Amino acid sequence: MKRILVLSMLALAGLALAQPKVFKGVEAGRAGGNYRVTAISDPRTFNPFVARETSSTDVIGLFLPYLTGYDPYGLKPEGHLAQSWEVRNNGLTVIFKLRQGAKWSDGQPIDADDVIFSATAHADPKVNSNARSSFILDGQPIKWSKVDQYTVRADFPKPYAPALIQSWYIAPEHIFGEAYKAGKIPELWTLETPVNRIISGGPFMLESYSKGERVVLRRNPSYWGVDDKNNPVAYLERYTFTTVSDLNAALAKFLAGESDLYAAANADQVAQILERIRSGGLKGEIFPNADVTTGTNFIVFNWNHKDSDKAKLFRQVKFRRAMAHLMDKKSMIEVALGGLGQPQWSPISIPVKQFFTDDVAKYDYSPQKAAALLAELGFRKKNAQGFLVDATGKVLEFNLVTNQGNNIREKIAQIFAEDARKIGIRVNYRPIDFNELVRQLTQPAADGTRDFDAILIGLTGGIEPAFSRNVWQLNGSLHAWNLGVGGQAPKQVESFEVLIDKLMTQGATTLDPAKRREIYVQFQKVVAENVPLIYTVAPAYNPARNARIGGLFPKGQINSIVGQFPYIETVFAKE
Amino acid sequence: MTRKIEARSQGALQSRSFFQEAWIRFRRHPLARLGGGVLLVLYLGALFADFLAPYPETKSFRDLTFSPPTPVHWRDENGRLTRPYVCAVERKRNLETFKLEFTQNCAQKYTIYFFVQGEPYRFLGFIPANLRLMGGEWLQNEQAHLFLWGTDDFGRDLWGRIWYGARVSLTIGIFATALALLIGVFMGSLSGFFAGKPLTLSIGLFNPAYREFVSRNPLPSLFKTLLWLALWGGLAWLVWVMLSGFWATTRGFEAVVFGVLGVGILLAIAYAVLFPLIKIDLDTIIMRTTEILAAIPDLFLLITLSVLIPQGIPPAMRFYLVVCILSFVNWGGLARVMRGQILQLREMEYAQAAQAMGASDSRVITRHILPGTFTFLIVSVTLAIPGFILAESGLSFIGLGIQEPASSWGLLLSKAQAQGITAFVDRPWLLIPGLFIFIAILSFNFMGDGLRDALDPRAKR
Amino acid sequence: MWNYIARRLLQLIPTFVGATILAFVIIQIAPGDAITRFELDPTVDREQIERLRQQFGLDQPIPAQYAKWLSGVFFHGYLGLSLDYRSDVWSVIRQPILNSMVLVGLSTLLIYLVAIPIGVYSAVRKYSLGDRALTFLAFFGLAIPNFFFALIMLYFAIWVNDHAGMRLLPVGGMTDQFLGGVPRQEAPWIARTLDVLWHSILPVIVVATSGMAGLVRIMRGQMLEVLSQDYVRTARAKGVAESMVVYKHALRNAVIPLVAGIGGLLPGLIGGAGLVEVVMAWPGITPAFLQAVSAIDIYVIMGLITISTFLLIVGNLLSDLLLAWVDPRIRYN
Amino acid sequence: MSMPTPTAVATSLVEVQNLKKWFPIRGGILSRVVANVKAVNDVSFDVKRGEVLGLVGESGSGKTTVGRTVLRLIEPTSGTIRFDGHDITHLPKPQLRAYRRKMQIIFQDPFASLNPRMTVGDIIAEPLVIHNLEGSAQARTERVAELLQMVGLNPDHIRRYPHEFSGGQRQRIGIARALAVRPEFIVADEPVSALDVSIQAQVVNLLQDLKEQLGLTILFIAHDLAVVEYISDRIAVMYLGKVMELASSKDLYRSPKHPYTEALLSAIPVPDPTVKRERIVLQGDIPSPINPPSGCVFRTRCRYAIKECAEVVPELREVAPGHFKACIRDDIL
Repeated sequence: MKRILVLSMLALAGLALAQPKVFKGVEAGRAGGNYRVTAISDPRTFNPFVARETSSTDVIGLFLPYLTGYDPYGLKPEGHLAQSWEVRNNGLTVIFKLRQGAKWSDGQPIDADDVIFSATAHADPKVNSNARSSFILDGQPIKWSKVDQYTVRADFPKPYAPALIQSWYIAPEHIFGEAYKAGKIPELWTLETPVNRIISGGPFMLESYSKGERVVLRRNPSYWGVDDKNNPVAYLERYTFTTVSDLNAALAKFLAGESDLYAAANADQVAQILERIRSGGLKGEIFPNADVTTGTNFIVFNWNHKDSDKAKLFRQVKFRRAMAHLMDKKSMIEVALGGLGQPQWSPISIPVKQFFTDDVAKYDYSPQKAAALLAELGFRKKNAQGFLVDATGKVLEFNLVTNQGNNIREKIAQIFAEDARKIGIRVNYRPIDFNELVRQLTQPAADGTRDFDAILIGLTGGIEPAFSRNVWQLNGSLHAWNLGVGGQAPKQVESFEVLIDKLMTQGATTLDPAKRREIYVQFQKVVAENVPLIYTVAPAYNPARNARIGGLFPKGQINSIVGQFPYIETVFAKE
Repeated sequence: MTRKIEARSQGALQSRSFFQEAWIRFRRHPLARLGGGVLLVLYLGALFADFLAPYPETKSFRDLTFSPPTPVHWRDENGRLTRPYVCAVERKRNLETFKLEFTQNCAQKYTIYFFVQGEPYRFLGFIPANLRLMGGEWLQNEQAHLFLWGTDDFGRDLWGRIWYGARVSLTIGIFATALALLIGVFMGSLSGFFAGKPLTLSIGLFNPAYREFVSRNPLPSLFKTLLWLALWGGLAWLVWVMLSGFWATTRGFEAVVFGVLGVGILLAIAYAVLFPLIKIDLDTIIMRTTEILAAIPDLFLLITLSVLIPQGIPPAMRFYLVVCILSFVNWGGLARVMRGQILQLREMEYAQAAQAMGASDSRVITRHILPGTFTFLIVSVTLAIPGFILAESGLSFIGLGIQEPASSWGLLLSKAQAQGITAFVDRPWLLIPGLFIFIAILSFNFMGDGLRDALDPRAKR
Repeated sequence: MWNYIARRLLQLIPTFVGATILAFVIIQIAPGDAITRFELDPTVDREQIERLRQQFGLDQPIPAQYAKWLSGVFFHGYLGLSLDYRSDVWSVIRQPILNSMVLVGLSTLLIYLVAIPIGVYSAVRKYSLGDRALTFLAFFGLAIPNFFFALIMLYFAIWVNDHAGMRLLPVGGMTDQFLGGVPRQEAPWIARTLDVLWHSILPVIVVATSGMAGLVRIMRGQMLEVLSQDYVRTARAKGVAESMVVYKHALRNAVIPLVAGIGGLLPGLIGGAGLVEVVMAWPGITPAFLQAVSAIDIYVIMGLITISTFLLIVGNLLSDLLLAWVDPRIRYN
Repeated sequence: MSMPTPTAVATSLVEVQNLKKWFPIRGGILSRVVANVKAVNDVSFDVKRGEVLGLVGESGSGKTTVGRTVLRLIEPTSGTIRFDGHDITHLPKPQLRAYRRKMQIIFQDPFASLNPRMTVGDIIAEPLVIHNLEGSAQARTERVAELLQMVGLNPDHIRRYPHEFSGGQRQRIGIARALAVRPEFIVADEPVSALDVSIQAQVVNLLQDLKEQLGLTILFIAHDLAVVEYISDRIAVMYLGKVMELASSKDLYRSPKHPYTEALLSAIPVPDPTVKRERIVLQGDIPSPINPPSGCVFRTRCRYAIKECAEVVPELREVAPGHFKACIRDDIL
């Protein structure tokens, strides 16, 4: 009896202290209903320390909290589990205030212990979490410490601009703590774990999982979020991922009204969805060309080529500009992207409005200009087969590879090779195995040389340019065109690379948004000027939705970074 | 007088061999005849693909992707019959519906001429030629286009590519079958013929037989000795690497058991080098190998092996590698059946008769045993080929088979696959390669069925 | 007989070791390993990749990796660790194997139910119009690539649903999330079973069609052979009614090899329904295998091959035992 | 007589000493040799130059195995085979070839022993081709024609296939093939038992004529005594892998010394009605050659069997000049 009293008193205290996060929806929603999406593959695990791929993190993100994220309306940092934060010490220290009253679904409070524990585990090399890079800044660790039950403090070795949008998942210490000490973290929360044993601190909790078929999550009643009218969120009763590995089948499911949101990959799919909507087979909407996706595709030439002639040629900016002039981006959009997309010129993805600039050097499709540039490099004559040769009679020739199975890249590469051949460059295009491509790209021989000529590859872009330092800094492991050995800077470095390196460091450590934009604009200009990576085209983002879902952005607000809705918490089913 | 009559009657009763009779029975089989006829047409088409196709295999028109078949007009505006002609076609994407729209502009008529000079090619790979079935100047100048069966996602003429692709699809089955057969028949023959007759693998150096072996023929014997020493040495090395690696990561009971096992194996190898005369039955080895191959489901093996194909190789090489993989996966079954047949035939008295005559093993195999398996082989070949065609199309479907810009029916069909429902609704011509696969396989099956009936040894003579 | 069974099971060992070594070697020859793909992730650094390799034992020499795996199988019945799912292989492959077995089992049933009568009819009415038509139909299934057929069926389902204005046929998948408004896991088992059966209609038709032809031809051939045997002729000569001849004398003997072949279906079960599963989104073995291959999830591949080897041997054994049981002429040796 | 003596070398073309052929039976879990089929178990005899030795026994007595082992078509388990004084038991294949020319075989089944895919001409010419005789194709054709004529066939039939001939004609083709290389020694392995009775005599007559004409030495194998009586000079009777009795044809028929021979002879119908013979019916079945009876192998069916028969293995000993028997009882017959 006494215990119950104590418990209820505690509950009251909790209520009094509760500081729920307000999720501002697009429109007023109603509770209940099921939200269904298709996923191309199953989650691999429910363990946040083990998860590496989006198929897992997409699910984990629905039931585990994180400190801060970005605000979907302004793309600025906003608090999630952290109610507020304070930057001190010229940006070297951030103090986070946690929401009091936030609870795990098993009733335990979510507090500083969980945050500190999660930070420790993520940063531990033995745990090998995918989020570990969020805890290391240029080789030095970020220190996390507990101030009190609801306050934590992070000390940075240097100021770090994106510090507030690194959303790593906070896991319950009372579940993982013991296992961490025993070194047994990977054994927890696997796909085999009964779903009711996996507790939630996010808007949803796992309800069922059947391998190869679906993951179903159910609303977490003890979630710490409310809408702007103080109603508890999430509105949705259920969130269902259906695994459909075939892309056509996924489209078919959307057309049949069996999944709620879909992003059409090309104009044909747009046409199909449009036709189905018009014929009344599907109640829904589609917004063709609403935005551009963040992914990039580019050609990279090998500056560390075994053949020093080739290395020298590839280091010539005129050569790379000539190649840029050979990009028939219109054809690429039509043929490779299926009609919808935009040419890309700079390293920052087009939708990242706060940093992207269109005001960079552009190279229009012009075989004549390309030929002229090549002539300046000494390729003036053609041999009997019609290929360009230099003064010594050496044919201008290189191999171009891309990873086999990627339809878009294969087509882009074919178009490029076709056009290059037209002006007399012998481009031997071949698709190769992805792993083999990665090996060629990232594993130089002991003397620092690599053996590919040119690779067409892409990187998933993101909202934060600082996250791509691995690519742009001199000692980065993905400094793909001019790669150093063993984490060192390459031996022979061009001056513009040093400039980029400097800009990237500045960009990451500058906290003032306006100054950051300035830095990254300059960065984009330098890259476009020197074209170390020759960008191609970016596919359009063509979101489609079933009309039964509410709480989605109207057309103008849709962007490919945030997606079709601001928060999953405020999405609802209309019927 | 009588003698003369007899002679003539013999001429009339020209004796017919088994195969001649089988041929007669085959010709009476209507479906088999149909199948054979269709295949003949397809193979001729593949052979004369350059002639049939108006464009070269890899020629693409990037602004004309997914063109529907070019309408060929037979009548002029007044409805009078005229020479067939086409009009220029323009492709545009409707930004309302996002569908592709093609409009004909018949201001100028482009007459189709037959047997014209077109883009040069090399017939059979070496004879320079430029004769094409259809075309005209306008076609070479690209004023108008002639896509009889539309274009694919790269704006390539599908009609032509189907015939070019036929070269791959129709020969891959034959090559793969031939290779599988070669391996299967060879292995099956070895297996069947040597079943129960073990061959010496190695002789222990201290075995009395070894001295005799060396003295008989010193040089080759020493060479053989080195060979089997290398074999045992390699095996020992492998066991050692396994063992040491295992010890590096494991402790306790397992490590002990593995240690005992490993040392035991090493000792056994040492013993094998020194003392015993080891004989192996080729039959057992080969049959175990086929069993191992059979243990792995075909599709699994096919997929795993396809990953091995180095991708940076020219399409022609890739074709042969695909052939190799297909046959590697399938020789086991053929070898098993061959072995059974040979075991049966080996016991036939005529095979023994040949042996008694002093015929060598190879002569007995090639003259007496293998011909006995011909009927079986012919039938299994015609029935295996469609299997290989299907397998290739499956591989191409998941992107592990033939690759662009080369073509094969499977690859062409995978374009329809990639298009999803659009292929059915808006671009049905992309399904034509599927039709070709279907027809070819059906024809092979009809032919195989007819052959089986015709070659049935129980058929009435 | 027990002796015979024991010997056959012992034969499992070399085949098993051989098949797994073969698979292991092939996978190892392919470029890269399960970790390679992380090298293109800008957020993953070099040390992390090395640590992952260590964690999964990928830095060991290949024979040692194999030995380690083998000892796991023998000593603990542990099929290894899935490098992709980071959990044990059996838990990764169990469900796909079961799902494929449902599909293949149902298809096999359908094949037998349809092929035997067709084969008998074709043999009894050899070269009749019906025989020709049925032969043609059987070949139809053989000639159409099954992944293509599956796609056609998928669109057929959409078309039917559109025209009926309701969900008459499922568009891919194996189960529905809700059964009569109740979440699947709370629905009674009978409803769940029916749901799976309903989803299996189209894939079963596709798989069965492609497997039908072979069996029809075998059945027809067997029947023709039996019908030409002396004892059938004797029965006819005695004046036994034709239907009795066909069903009592001929059919019984003609199905013997088919009955015996049932054991041989077991390994077919693990082979799964191939690409049909991929197209129809049936969560079976083939998608799991393709995924494992593309992720170079070596032990999942090995696990699937282990189980398939085991089933192959057990299936063959079963075939032989069945054959000895149905055919008194055969004895064990 | 079975012992080799210098004189025997001169007169014996083929000598067989202590010949054994055991076929192993494998079984058990590890497929070890668990038993042996003792098809031929210590047999000795010789065939004199120009002689026809009849080898008689029930089916399963090992007579065919003897015939084939003598020709090294089957490798003997132990024992010696001499041809023309030379030990050919372990001769390697290349050396054996030279002897193959001198020894030929005529098979029992005229249907199975001719390759159905070769013309008669090719079949008969094959030994010539193998041994590179007669040089040109022309000469070979002539020789084939000659051979055909020799065995009483129309030389015009040279291009026909075996299936176009009757059984008797085919056996003639088989004989022609055996004769093609002008052998000295022929094993006739039940050459007439597959033929109609009316044809049998023709073929036996032909062999008789050829033997005289060409001076052949023949080992004539048959399963009943009636056939060999006429053609053989001497006869050996086999039972369960052993020789029971060996004597000249006349002696054997007139006064068989072994109970088994007596029983076999009693089964032959005698055309002379005045001669009365007791018909002896052998009791029981022929025992298994895997586990033959101890002592005298025939004792289980012998009406004269005594206790000692089970203990002593009877030697083949000379009981009258040139008349050998393997029976310990001298008091009977």
